Amino acid sequence: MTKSVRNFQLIDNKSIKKDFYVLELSSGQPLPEILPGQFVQVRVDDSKETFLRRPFSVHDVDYTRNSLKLLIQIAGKGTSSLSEKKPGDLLSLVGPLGNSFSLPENDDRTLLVGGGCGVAPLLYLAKYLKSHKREFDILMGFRNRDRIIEHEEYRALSNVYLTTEDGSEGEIGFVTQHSLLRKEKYSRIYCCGPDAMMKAVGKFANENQIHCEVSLENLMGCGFGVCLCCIVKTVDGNVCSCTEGPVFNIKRLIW
Amino acid sequence: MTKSVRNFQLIDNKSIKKDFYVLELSSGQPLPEILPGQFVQVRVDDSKETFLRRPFSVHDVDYTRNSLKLLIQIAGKGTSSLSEKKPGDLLSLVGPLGNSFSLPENDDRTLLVGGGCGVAPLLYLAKYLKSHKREFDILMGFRNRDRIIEHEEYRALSNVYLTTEDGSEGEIGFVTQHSLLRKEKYSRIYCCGPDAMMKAVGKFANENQIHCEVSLENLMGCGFGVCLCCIVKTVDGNVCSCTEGPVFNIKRLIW
Amino acid sequence: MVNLEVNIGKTTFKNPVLTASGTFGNGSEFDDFFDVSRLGGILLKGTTLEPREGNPYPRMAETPSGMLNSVGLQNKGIDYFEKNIYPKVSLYKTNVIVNINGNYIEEYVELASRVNKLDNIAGIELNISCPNVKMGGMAFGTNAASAREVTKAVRAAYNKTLIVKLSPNVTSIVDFARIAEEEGADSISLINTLLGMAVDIRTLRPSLSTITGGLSGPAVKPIALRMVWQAAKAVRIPVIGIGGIMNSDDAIEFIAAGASAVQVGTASFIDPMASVRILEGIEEYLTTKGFNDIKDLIGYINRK
Amino acid sequence: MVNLEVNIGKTTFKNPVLTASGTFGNGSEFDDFFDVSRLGGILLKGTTLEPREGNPYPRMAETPSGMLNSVGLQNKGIDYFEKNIYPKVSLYKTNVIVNINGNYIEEYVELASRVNKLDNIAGIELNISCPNVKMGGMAFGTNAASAREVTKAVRAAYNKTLIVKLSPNVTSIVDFARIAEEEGADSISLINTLLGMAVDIRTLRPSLSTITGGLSGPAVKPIALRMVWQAAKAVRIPVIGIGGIMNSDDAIEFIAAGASAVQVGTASFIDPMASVRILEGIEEYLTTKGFNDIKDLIGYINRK
Ligand SMILES: Cc1cc2nc3c(=O)[nH]c(=O)nc-3n(C[C@H](O)[C@H](O)[C@H](O)COP(=O)(O)OP(=O)(O)OC[C@H]3O[C@@H](n4cnc5c(N)ncnc54)[C@H](O)[C@@H]3O)c2cc1C
Ligand SMILES: Cc1cc2nc3c(=O)[nH]c(=O)nc-3n(C[C@H](O)[C@H](O)[C@H](O)COP(=O)(O)OP(=O)(O)OC[C@H]3O[C@@H](n4cnc5c(N)ncnc54)[C@H](O)[C@@H]3O)c2cc1C
Ligand SMILES: Cc1cc2nc3c(=O)[nH]c(=O)nc-3n(C[C@H](O)[C@H](O)[C@H](O)COP(=O)(O)O)c2cc1C
Ligand SMILES: Cc1cc2nc3c(=O)[nH]c(=O)nc-3n(C[C@H](O)[C@H](O)[C@H](O)COP(=O)(O)O)c2cc1C
Ligand code: FES
Ligand code: FES
Repeated sequence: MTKSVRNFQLIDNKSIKKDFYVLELSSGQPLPEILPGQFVQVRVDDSKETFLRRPFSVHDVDYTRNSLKLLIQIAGKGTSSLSEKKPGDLLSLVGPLGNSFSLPENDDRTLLVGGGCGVAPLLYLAKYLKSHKREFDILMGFRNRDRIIEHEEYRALSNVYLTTEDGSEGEIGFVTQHSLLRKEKYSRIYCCGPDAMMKAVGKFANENQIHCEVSLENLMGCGFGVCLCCIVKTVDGNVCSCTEGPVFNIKRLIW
Repeated sequence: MTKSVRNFQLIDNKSIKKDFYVLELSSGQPLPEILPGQFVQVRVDDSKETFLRRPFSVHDVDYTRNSLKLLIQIAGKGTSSLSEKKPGDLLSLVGPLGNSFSLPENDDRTLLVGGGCGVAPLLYLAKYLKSHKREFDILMGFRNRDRIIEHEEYRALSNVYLTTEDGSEGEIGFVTQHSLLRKEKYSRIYCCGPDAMMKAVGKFANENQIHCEVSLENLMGCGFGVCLCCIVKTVDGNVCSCTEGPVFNIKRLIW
Repeated sequence: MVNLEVNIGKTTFKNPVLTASGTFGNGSEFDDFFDVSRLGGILLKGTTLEPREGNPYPRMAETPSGMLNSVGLQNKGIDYFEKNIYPKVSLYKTNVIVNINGNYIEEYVELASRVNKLDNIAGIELNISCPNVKMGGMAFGTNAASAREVTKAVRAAYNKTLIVKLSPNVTSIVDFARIAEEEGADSISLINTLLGMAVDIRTLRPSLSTITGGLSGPAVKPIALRMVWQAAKAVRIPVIGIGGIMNSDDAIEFIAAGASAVQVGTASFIDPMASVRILEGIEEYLTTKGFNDIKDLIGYINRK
Repeated sequence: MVNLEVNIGKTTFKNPVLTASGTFGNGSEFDDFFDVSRLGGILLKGTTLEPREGNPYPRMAETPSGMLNSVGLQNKGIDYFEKNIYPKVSLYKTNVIVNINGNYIEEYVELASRVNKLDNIAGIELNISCPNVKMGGMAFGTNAASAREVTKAVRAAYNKTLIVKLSPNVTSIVDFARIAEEEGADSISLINTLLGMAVDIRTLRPSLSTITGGLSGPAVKPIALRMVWQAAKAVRIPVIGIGGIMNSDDAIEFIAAGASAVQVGTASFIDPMASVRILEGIEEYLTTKGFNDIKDLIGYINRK
């Protein structure tokens, strides 16, 4: 997990849905160990308007090919520019950064909850859990059928449950309204998605005394703990989301 | 000659020699009339370090295809970035800008003198003179054989004489030392090249009472006469090189 | 239809987009690109009593997201202005404002009286902030007593709209904003350029003949915006925001921070149509956001 | 081999590349990236007497070629520093300098006396220029009398190398440079951040919780360079250049303009190896240009 600054070569850029791209990047050298929930800071070289790097969760890792994947949703200048990258282009990455999701106990009933672009770190987490022989379910929420991303990838790893706000696929409503949560007794939830989703899931977990970890997306200046810009209010005071997070046990957060 | 801001599409980018590129750009709409010696201001979009546009002489024009050519020598950040442009890329140009070389009288004995990247405006000038049925010779100076650019294109238009500093092709020395200048009695010289060359040619022209026009390459902020940054010291005081130039009669310049 | 009209001093501007002095020539340089009369107003290149040659070449250097200039108020003087420029700019159907500069207070006053006689000039922008001249200029704009004196004197000599253009090279912009207001200025405009410098490491010489010059462009926007916000809270006269405005988003930031109008400067060098594109962008933004009147956006961030 | 050594106060720096306070953590954050001991020195995150939580989120905004921050000196206080940070940084084979901050002069003095007892700390950087705290900070650095008083008091309490870090948010940087020199500072470092602001036009709210914040990065380089040049001409103590230094070319500009050393700040966020790359680049430049000693480059542009 030694951090480094490295050039990666883009080997594939797939548009998986309007505004969503999966970039596969490969390094000439072996990758360090990367844990699920960690992120990288990507430099956007060819945009006049981006000065700082942009943080993205590691979406998937292939150690045999020295490659990793990022799932990128267009949000502004930097992400647009990245979405236009072509195979062969070089991208400078700093990483791996941040902490990671914890490994569940063997007897934990685990649920992964994701929404929108927040599904990014969950794919690698799911693979990681699977390789560590942990069982888990996956619950994903989207605005509507057209916004659903990558659930096939997840189905290959475990049971996938869906909600859409308009009911166009899966159950209608938000993830916290899914019948699964009333049927199953989970002891551990990992969540990444829009703030509102994470708060709702956190509230549900709290009420039901479920261990819950969320992955936050704070604005970041550096990504490795020196600018103190990415702080999160916790019971221990302001802490850096890039070093003590991005994954936080909700018990620690003051929301 | 109405000036405008327009997107051109790159249709060809040919590396003609180390550090020299010919970019061919085409516009969806008909081109305005462009005179030889005029230039365009090119925006370099994908470089963090270029803020201002970069000026380049019009190297050639093809009204039937609505296209023009630029001859670009890598000098720094902007020119490097432009040299990497690929067919299909869009470039924003402001132009046509500046004045132009004058049309010689019918009985003028005209010589075009160029060196290094300074040959850029001379190709279009030569074609223009030819289409106006003026006769002229061309004298080009380079550091050595490897630096010679495009003399074949010029040979198709008229006699081309060469000098190289090391004598590896043509006569040895600087353009002003070429035997041609002792043999022929020119009444008009157009020159574009490094400062030292233009000054030497200007001196020669002055001494021999030859009408001489040079094309200057001052730093430019805007290119159309509003920033007053591109000034040249003349007998009439400081004037803008982008509007009253880039072509100046050497009699006007205070060198 | 959104109402874009703003009033500054005795002048009504049909929209809040003006051009910054020294970056828009005398307007006619833009005639090929768009109809200059569409703008709320244009500010002409800085004018002095006598013609000036300005500083020697090189006068410009590119910097990260900006540029340095040390033009030094090159212009042909007020006589030439009256004879040759005034008749032309009088034809524009927009407010024309003259940016005046002097070495001494007397020069400012004489210029103001001369401009006072020109019917088609809507106002004066009193430039006490040019960093590129040895005398006058920024010396007035960074010294409270001189700023007061020159404003008072010019106010006495001029009865149309008087805008004082402030220098950002000061510890407290608020002090200068207040002085301008107290001495009867109708408006303040800010910022002029920040004093900067560049070195050419190939030659190991300064990039500008004058060593230091004025920094403009997006690099200065955060500083300009902060000063506009501070000044707008400190005075009741309208504030005109300037500094690194490249697009309508930038202009909206200034207006939301308290500017009643904006001036587009360096942006016009890179895109000669920047000012009119900014105008269009503001209108679109207001429509999308459901504002009926630009006035509702002015100083929006200060409301609770 | 080029001699890169420079002397500042009582301290010898093996090379002129230092890191800027608040952008280099406590050094250890960079251990994975390169050997921190290669640098001439490191300046630690601003320390106060008591622990501080800093300002609320959001504390950062990206700007053209720069960024705004309003961290507000979040740190764990001097007790924690002595116990937990000091032992670690003592292991670096380079000069470690502590950046001290207070609300009152007494706090600065107490901090200085505490640091005075720490053998492995080469010097203090007296920060009178933080724009992001309500009390102290920039208030000291923009008022001549306070700047004098605090420098004098800290000087009396501290006998190793004392560097005073100046605020650029002043009319005359030269005045503050002279004050620091007169009161016995061994060196001045400049610039701290420029006060700036940004507005989020989607929400029409300021981008920072504190509304204004400190601007850093290449955007400020021309201003920083100008101030360093002015200050270096005005004082005899060595000047440390800071502001937008992203690569060795930038560093060389500062040195040629009069800086005896440089601090690399925001650049480290974008390239954690920026400082050591700058060091390598300076060495290469000197070799290529035929300089045997960095001292020959310091203030080069001022020579004829
Ligand atoms: C730890 C972490 C992991 C992330 N993982 C992913 C991921 O896997 N896939 C993905 O698509 N996005 C991810 N994000 C969000 C992503 O970093 C931002 O969308 C991106 O930085 C926006 O850059 P931009 O230039 O396109 O947008 P800008 O033009 O800079 O801004 C557009 C909008 O995005 C917001 N924004 C800007 N920077 C950030 C930021 N650092 N974090 C959050 N919001 C920001 C702005 O406030 C603004 O509302 C992650 C963020 C963090 C902190
Ligand atoms: C009217 C005119 C016509 C020109 N025609 C051509 C042409 O046809 N082909 C061509 O290759 N070049 C031409 N040039 C020069 C060209 O504009 C510069 O080489 C280019 O702007 C350098 O940009 P850069 O970003 O690559 O270099 P930078 O990284 O900006 O600087 C590298 C070097 O180039 C110098 N330079 C920067 N800008 C200019 C400028 N505007 N003019 C001259 N030197 C500059 C700098 O001082 C520096 O020494 C022309 C210049 C002018 C003014
Ligand atoms: C080349 C140039 C010339 C300028 N000349 C003047 C001038 O004559 N009078 C004046 O008040 N301001 C002058 N300015 C300052 C601008 O009007 C404006 O205040 C400044 O550039 C900041 O705005 P910007 O960042 O949008 O360019 C000049 C600026 C530039 C770049
Ligand atoms: C996030 C951040 C935090 C900073 N914290 C401090 C600090 O604690 N003490 C201090 O003296 N300067 C602090 N600074 C200012 C820097 O040390 C430096 O003076 C400034 O950023 C300009 O340099 P740069 O453009 O290279 O970043 C901070 C700057 C940034 C960007
Ligand atoms: S992003 Fe800089 S400390 Fe977290
Ligand atoms: S380049 Fe601006 S006036 Fe010539």
